Amino acid sequence: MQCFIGIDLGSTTTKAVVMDENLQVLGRGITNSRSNYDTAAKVSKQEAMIDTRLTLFRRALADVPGAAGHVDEILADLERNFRRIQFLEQLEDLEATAIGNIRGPRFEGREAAVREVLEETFRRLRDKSAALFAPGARRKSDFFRDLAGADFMQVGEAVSKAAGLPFDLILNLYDKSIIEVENRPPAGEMEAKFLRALESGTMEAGTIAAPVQAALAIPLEETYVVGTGYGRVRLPFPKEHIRSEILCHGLGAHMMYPGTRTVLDIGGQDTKGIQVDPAGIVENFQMNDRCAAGCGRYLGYIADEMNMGLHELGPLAMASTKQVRINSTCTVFAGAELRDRLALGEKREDILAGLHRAIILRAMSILSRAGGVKDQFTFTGGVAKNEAAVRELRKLIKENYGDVQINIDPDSIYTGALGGATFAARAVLN
Amino acid sequence: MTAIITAGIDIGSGCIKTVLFRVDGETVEWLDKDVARIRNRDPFLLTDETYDAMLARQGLCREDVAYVASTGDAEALRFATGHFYSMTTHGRGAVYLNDRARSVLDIGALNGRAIRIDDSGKVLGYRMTSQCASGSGQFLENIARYLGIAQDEIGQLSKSADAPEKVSSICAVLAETDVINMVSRGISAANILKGIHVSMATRLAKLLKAIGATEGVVQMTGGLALDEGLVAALNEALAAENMALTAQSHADAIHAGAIGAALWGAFRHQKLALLDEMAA
Amino acid sequence: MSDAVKEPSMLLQKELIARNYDAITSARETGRKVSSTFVPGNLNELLLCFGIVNNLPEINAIQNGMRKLSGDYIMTAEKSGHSEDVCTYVKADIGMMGKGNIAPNGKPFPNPDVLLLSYTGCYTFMKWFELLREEYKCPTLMLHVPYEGDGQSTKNMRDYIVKQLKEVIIPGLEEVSGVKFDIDRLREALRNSARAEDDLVWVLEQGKRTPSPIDAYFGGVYYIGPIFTAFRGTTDAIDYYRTLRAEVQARADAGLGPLMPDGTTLSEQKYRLVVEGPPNWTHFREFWKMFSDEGAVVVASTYTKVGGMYDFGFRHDPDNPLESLADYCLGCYTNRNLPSRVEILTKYIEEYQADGLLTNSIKSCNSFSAGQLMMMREVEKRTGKPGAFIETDLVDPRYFSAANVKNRLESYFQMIEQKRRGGSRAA
Amino acid sequence: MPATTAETVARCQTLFDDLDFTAARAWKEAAPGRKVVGFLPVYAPLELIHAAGCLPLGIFGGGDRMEVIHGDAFYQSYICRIPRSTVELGVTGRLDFVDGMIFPFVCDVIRNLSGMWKIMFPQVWTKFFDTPQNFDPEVGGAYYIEELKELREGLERLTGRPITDAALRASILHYNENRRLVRAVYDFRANAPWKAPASEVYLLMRAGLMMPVEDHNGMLADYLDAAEAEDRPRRDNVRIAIYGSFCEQPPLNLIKSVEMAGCYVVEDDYALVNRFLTEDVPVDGDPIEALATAYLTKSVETSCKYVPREEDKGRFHIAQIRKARAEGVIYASPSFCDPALLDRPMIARRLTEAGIPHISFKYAENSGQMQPIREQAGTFADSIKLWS
Ligand SMILES: Nc1ncnc2c1ncn2[C@@H]1O[C@H](COP(=O)(O)OP(=O)(O)O)[C@@H](O)[C@H]1O
Ligand SMILES: Nc1ncnc2c1ncn2[C@@H]1O[C@H](COP(=O)(O)OP(=O)(O)O)[C@@H](O)[C@H]1O
Ligand code: SF4
Ligand code: SF4
Ligand code: SF4
Repeated sequence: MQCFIGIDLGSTTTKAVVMDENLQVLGRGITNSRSNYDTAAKVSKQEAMIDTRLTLFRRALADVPGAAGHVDEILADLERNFRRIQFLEQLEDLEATAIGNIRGPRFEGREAAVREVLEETFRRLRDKSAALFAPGARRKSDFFRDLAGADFMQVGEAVSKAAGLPFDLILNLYDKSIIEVENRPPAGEMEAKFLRALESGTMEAGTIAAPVQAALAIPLEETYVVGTGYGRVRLPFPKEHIRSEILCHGLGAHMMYPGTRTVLDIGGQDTKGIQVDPAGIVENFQMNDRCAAGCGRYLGYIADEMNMGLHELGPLAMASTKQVRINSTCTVFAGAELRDRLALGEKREDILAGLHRAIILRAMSILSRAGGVKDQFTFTGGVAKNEAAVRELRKLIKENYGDVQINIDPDSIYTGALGGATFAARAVLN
Repeated sequence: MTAIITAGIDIGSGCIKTVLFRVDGETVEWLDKDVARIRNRDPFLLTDETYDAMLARQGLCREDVAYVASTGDAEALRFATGHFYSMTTHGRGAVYLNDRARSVLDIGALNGRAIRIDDSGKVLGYRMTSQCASGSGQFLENIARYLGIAQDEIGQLSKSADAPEKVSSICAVLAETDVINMVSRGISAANILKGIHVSMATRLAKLLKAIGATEGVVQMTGGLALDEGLVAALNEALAAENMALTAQSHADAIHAGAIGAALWGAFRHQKLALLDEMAA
Repeated sequence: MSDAVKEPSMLLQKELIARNYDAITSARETGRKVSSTFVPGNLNELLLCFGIVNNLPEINAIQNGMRKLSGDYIMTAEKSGHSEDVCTYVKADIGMMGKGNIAPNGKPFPNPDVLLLSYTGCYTFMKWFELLREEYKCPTLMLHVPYEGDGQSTKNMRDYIVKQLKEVIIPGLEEVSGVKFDIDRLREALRNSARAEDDLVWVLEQGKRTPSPIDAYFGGVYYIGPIFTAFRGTTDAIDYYRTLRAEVQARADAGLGPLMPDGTTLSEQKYRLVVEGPPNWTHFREFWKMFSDEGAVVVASTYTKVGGMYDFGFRHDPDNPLESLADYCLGCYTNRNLPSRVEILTKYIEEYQADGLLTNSIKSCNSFSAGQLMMMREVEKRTGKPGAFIETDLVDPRYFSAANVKNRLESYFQMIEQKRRGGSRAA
Repeated sequence: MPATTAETVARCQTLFDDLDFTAARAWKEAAPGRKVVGFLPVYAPLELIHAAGCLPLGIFGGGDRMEVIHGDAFYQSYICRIPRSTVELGVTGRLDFVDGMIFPFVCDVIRNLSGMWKIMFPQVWTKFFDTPQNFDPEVGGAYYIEELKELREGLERLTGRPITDAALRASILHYNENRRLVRAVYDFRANAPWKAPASEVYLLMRAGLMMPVEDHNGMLADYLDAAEAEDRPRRDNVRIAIYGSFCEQPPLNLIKSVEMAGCYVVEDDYALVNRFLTEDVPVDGDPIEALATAYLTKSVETSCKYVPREEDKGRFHIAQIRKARAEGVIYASPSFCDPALLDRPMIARRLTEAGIPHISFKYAENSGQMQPIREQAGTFADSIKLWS
């Protein structure tokens, strides 16, 4: 079947959306935009293709009488198992890479001890992975780096302490190896992995094997790919396949909510305010200037500083009862500001609430610069996943622009890629 | 005059440095030192811990210390006798570490300072890096971790660079993206690190020029003084600018602030004792 | 710009500039006196009357920007205690002094004999010459030109300027030069000015044609060279503008666009823009190319009005010499209040049938930049045409982020394009 | 019973914190037909506004308590804070009771703001007020007298009432008294800085820009009496002067931080309008001419005024420093403030020549991090204490 693909090469994450000729979204994929953009584009596309298969399975299962009422469960099961297989594969890769990196004067005479610590650490990580992918488990992140990394810190520190080795040594091996692993797109045919996932599923494989295999057999053709986003110039695409991220975000938001007139997108290092007309055409836009203050990365720094996952910041800030006033949203000094406040005896959640407000205040300024907020208003980008940011935004929009319908899609991070895919489809279909 | 014990405590944004001295007139004896990484802990609790551990090591108790001098972010340290500001203490510490030092570059986790001093450590002029800088220790640390390089490897690697790649952004966030771009273009870690060192060095040379340091020895203090790549890059930048300055480091450079505080503490203690005597 | 393709007017201009630099750097030998003065509200005709050579520090800064020297000069000035925040023209100038004060012809600039502080439209001028004065210890003549805060000049303002010309500037220049003021010489120069000004206005107005035979921004900065600097009031300027006019006429007749540095003509014009704000000099060609590659031509700009606005009818007037100098100073673009600037821009968009307003906001220049965001919005509101905003600096290479500027320009052009095509086929 | 210093300061703090200008609104409500005229830094002839029966209201930005949302939409990041917070005050309706606005000449930012105000608030009488940079009474003086007359006519149109010379003279007398009291507070502080902390004096001065001058005069007198009578602990601080802060004001925390770090501020150029004229304005003769002459001959040196003779540059500062017996100077200026930052190297050179130690740093009205400020001020104090 024909697939139209949009790839949004962001500063922190790369997103891909696959669309069919009816402009229906088939699949979405996301990955870290680390180091190698080609890889990032490839991985996100692969992820979107995996998601596309799941959609096809869903369509296939719709006709299977035995699956009625269980489709969600079956698919969730399938996906979890698939992810775990993938995770374990990468973990294995990471372990082998890390062990391979034990060399040089730093490790002299300690090679065996270090190796033991690594092996023990990875053994425990493998054990923990079952829980990580158990039904209903809440994962800190969708990325291998974050998932493996968080546990590695905990487990690794304990294991090396017990072995009497400095943790810095082990941490360094991890840092060295993760980047290599990340830059290797997951190997192996995904069909095979799906089949294995199917086998380890809780559903009786017999009833669904045939439709799943049928869906797997549908050929997916990359009909047209459009690239956008911060890193788009680095994409190996011809110029006519590249669109400005402003246009893609505008169109993407229009596709999600056709009533959209104003779009706010907060990404990793930029914040955009966009006005679109009823057809999704951009009328006006503003971005932050050279300074990356108050963008998504800011939250990343804060999360690092607090030793928390990005997903956890919002909920903690929501627990605040007394917001602290924060004036500077300089990303670099975010940590310093945080420590300053902690030293003054302020509570973590109150400071966090203040930080979220500061980010949104900046976004409000950019919106104001772009010509204000009109009905309907759509909030996109990674930060739209953050409930504390959303809460502040709702408050401030109401105070400044009255009752405006605010749209936030759970898949808002894919808005740019969605716009790109739509452009791709239009390029061929029109 | 009897010998006294003084302590210097330097609370930074990255680490807490503690030193202990015995001062007897002109004779100064360095008893003990410690660096504790803060890593998300309460700096004041950590200070209590490390300070008490140090006293215990030396068989001392808090009452034995005549003057506890704090510096850095430690104005609120409860058990300090007095507080001196960082540039005052780094100037003094630099002279203690190297009596030929006539200017000081203190580069810590977040801020950089250039200080011009005389032979007694008296501050003659100074400059701080402005708020918005990608040249902080923290930034370097983040990049190194991203590249998978341990802190003590940075220096050697940077020195092995053959074609340093310049980092142009002034903003650390954007600079980080620059670096990611470089990796994707296949630039080696050595060249990236050196590039960062070069841009830091340019900025530091500018600071030195701004304080009017024109010749002699620049003593590097603070955590980044331990980064030999930066020291090398700085010396190259100074040469390129035709500045007759030589940057030198010291194995105890990270302690300079704490040392300076302990020594000024002793000075102040004696002065106060003198005043008391006169009053009596 | 050595490798660029040149037309006769360009060669002529090049020669004029070279000649002026030679006159300046050889002033000690020829015994001529040298003044420093600013472009907006400069009193070139008056200086001509006293035989004083005119050296314009802003122009030097531009030259140094284009020749990639300014970055180093700015750093030098910052090292000597100047703030990162202030106007980079000043720092490029002061840094140049710190580095031997070498003119573009390779010879050292002589110290000025007089600083003629024509204080028009920019606060920074005052400090700039206070700073130079410390260095040169030479007479400094302040001509305070009040700002048209209410949108027009008043009799009081004009009287004040004329009085300053009579009591401060003319006696001061007499003293410096040892030449007695001769009002007839001034009248003659003003007559020359007016003739060149007529041709300049004609050229700038060709931007109304489709395709436009000129680029009123990137090309425009060359067109205004002679009239804004040391040549207004000379017959050289008359010749230059006559030549220029003929060239533009020829292109217009042939239906051609402006000549690009690479020798091509930009005749495929997809977007017509009005530009507000000065250009960036350190990446001038690269910046220009970002427009021309997309088929964008600038049909009118305000930067070409900083050294005097002529297209709304003002001409230097030999019959009212001092009064007309006063009116000239008062009328420079940055001496006009924001409502007037909005009106001018609106008019340009309409009369030059532009697709929109592009603001190049300059970090250095509060005079231009403070308020540009509001101006843009106001112009959008009045014309219904979209605006775009980019940020660069004049001569500080650190503030030119090519990726950033390109991103915004591309998005802007694609937006205009998409709008044109309408909703049905928005790709 | 007269107010204690704490009471006076608390009252000032309330006025200072109130971004809705409740007190000024109340003043306007109190009698029909009253008008409020706002003015920005640095100098405006408040006597004329007062003589017109209007309340001159100092609009000195939003400080660090205001959340600026729309203001940023009007200004790029490389422009100082005061215009954006002023615009924010405007667009959020906090100045909706202000009938006229005077934008004095300071720099191009405030100059351009006057035009923005005309477009954004067409119903407000908006005046850009240009002071001469030529100080010859025949040239600059003649021009200035006409400008003052224009301002007077503008105010007359605003209120619909003429401003008589008698009224103007009466106003000048009030402001002469105000200037005398302000000088007395400054002198008092220079003598006993521990009894009049810089943050208190600052609040006292800022409050004066938000109330009728008669009230302020009473307040100043009360404060002086109370401060004199109160005993406060004296610390081993050094005496410093602060310059460079004539327009955008630093956050109060900055002033406190400087003091905490071991400096007594004995001289400054905060909220300079009430000390802009250094002597009494005579009330015999033509009052407009008297105001003009005072500006030409008896006003402070500050960055928005041209200094005609090179050798006079910084002379005013040195004299003030000597008079206040300051041991050093902190040149603290707003980020992106061209007037202050371009002046800085020149003033610094003069201070060096005079052997006065000095340091400089930048701030913004909403600066939050005081650590670098404390460190610099503290090191400066250390160095004066240990080695001077
Ligand atoms: N689950 C989440 N919860 C909160 N914030 C998130 C989450 N996922 C991403 N983010 C934020 O979104 C940012 C990335 O947004 P994105 O739109 O992908 O940016 P870009 O396109 O520049 O890479 C991150 O820096 C992070 O702050
Ligand atoms: N061996 C080392 N090589 C390079 N950098 C180091 C080394 N040790 C510490 N650092 C750096 O020094 C910084 C801490 O320096 P310090 O002067 O203590 O700063 P602060 O006073 O701000 O805490 C940290 O950012 C760390 O990255
Ligand atoms: S370092 Fe901070 S203030 Fe500077 S540009 Fe980056 S985010 Fe902005
Ligand atoms: S501020 Fe603007 S007008 Fe003034 S000197 Fe600088 S660039 Fe020129
Ligand atoms: S703070 Fe400085 S730059 Fe800003 S408006 Fe005031 S004088 Fe002008």
